[in-house]
Amino acid sequence: MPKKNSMQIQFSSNSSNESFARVAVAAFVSQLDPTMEDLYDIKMAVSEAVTNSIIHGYENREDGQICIKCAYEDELVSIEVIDKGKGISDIEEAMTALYTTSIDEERAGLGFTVMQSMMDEVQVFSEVENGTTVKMKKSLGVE
Amino acid sequence: MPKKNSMQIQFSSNSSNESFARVAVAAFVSQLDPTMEDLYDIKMAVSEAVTNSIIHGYENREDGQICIKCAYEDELVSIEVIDKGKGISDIEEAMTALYTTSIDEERAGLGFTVMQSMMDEVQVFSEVENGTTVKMKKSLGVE
Amino acid sequence: MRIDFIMVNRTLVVILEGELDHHTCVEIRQTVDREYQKKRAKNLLFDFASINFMDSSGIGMLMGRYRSVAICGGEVGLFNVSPEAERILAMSGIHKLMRTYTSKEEAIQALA
Amino acid sequence: MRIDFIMVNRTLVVILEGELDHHTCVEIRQTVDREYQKKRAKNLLFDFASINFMDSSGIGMLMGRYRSVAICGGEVGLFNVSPEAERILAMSGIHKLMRTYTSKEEAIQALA
Ligand SMILES: Nc1ncnc2c1ncn2[C@@H]1O[C@H](COP(=O)(O)OP(=O)(O)O)[C@@H](O)[C@H]1O
Ligand SMILES: Nc1ncnc2c1ncn2[C@@H]1O[C@H](COP(=O)(O)OP(=O)(O)O)[C@@H](O)[C@H]1O
Repeated sequence: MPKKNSMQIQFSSNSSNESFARVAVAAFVSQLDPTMEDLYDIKMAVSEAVTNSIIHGYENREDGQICIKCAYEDELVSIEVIDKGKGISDIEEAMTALYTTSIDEERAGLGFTVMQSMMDEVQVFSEVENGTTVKMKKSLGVE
Repeated sequence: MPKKNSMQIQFSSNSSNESFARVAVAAFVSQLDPTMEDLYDIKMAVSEAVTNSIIHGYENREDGQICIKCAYEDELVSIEVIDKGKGISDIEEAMTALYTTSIDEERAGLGFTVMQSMMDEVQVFSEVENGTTVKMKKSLGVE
Repeated sequence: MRIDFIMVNRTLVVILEGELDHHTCVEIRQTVDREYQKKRAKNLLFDFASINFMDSSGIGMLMGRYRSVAICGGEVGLFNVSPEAERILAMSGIHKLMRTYTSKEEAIQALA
Repeated sequence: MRIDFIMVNRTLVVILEGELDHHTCVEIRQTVDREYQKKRAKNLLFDFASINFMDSSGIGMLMGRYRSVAICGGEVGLFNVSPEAERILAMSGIHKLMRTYTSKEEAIQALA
């Protein structure tokens, strides 16, 4: 098993790709032989970030592009979810639990809260009209 | 289900990514609800092309990049496997069944034969020192 | 995503099979709401036995069902919840709005 | 990839579990060759029951084992082959070099 590896996936902002994104990241991270729980955590975090890009970043338009960069070095997994959508004006407010800007969609406002609780580190970079990048890190097998 | 979708994955020429590539393509194609047999065929073809890029294109160096572009429109799946490795000088000869240039590796010389038998169409583009692109197409549910 | 229904007294039991994400929740929401109205049900009871993935979209979907069922004077319940799904349910605080039962029988009785 | 061994008479039974591709075949080749020499086995018999994927790298691996076993006067056999694996075995013409048996017992007897 390599102790260092990286991959990248790109796909259109179609909600049926949410499942594809989770499976692809999980298949890659599986090379490290993670626990089922760690793998589930990573799938949740990826699912939240990709869903946000689709619903909020691209406002459910299906012609946007989403990129996921995934790498590991020893037990440290890093994942970036990147969209070129509408961006976030107030990142701190957006990351508050239960905060959501969706009206017609049934959103719980828990996306960022889930990402933060599943991963060791979550950083959000965003520029209005220019897109959002969520960078997440997790050390496998660490409580 | 969308009847048109596309994705792209990139990864380093590390043999442990062969499995990742198969799973990622299979997860994407699964959106079309293919038969188990069609899915197995596609995984085989992808596995052969990716293995060739690793062994022959990059001669087992792990720092090469491999890109897979995958798209579907209705039931037609198209897959491109692209490397920037050493290329093939005589494509016709390379595609002959049982032909292999490997000496130390245990190769059967059947990679292209498998791709051609699993997919409806296989096209190979290559330039010496500049890499190889294998374009494959398959209509799902068609004998 | 597979969705099956059983009607027991005035409780509509929804048996979900697959992954609960934003994509599948859109479908679930429509299908469940239609059946709930058609059957003139009062309560909604979700069987989570065959849910093998769930993210916060599942929470949003459950909260949405809670709101429409509450208007009709009904309740929402869950049973057969895996430890993984339980983690995100607990995190969301949704247990204040709906109970998790240990079995279908217990749930049906409590909701009757 | 998981590789287990059982020695029956002079036949080394190799139980493979996982996917047969270029990556795993490199490992299988080394592990099987080492065990074959260590046990001074004559024949090699592969249990394919838990092989859930196989491409032409698997053919190359089998041909390689055929060559080294033939030098020692032994034979290579397969059993529990799925229809999917059978397709690529048939395509490769490898059946001229090694037989597929319907059961372990039949194989052990034939190879004895
Ligand atoms: N990729 C994104 N692009 C634009 N806005 C985003 C993005 N991700 C999150 N947001 C904003 O942050 C808010 C909170 O996100 P989140 O915590 O995931 O809750 P929810 O998705 O349920 O609304 C969203 O309602 C949205 O306004
Ligand atoms: N991506 C590639 N880059 C360079 N050479 C290649 C590539 N793919 C195939 N070839 C050449 O074509 C030959 C035949 O390939 P194939 O039919 O897959 O058999 P095998 O991989 O078993 O050798 C290889 O031995 C190699 O010389």
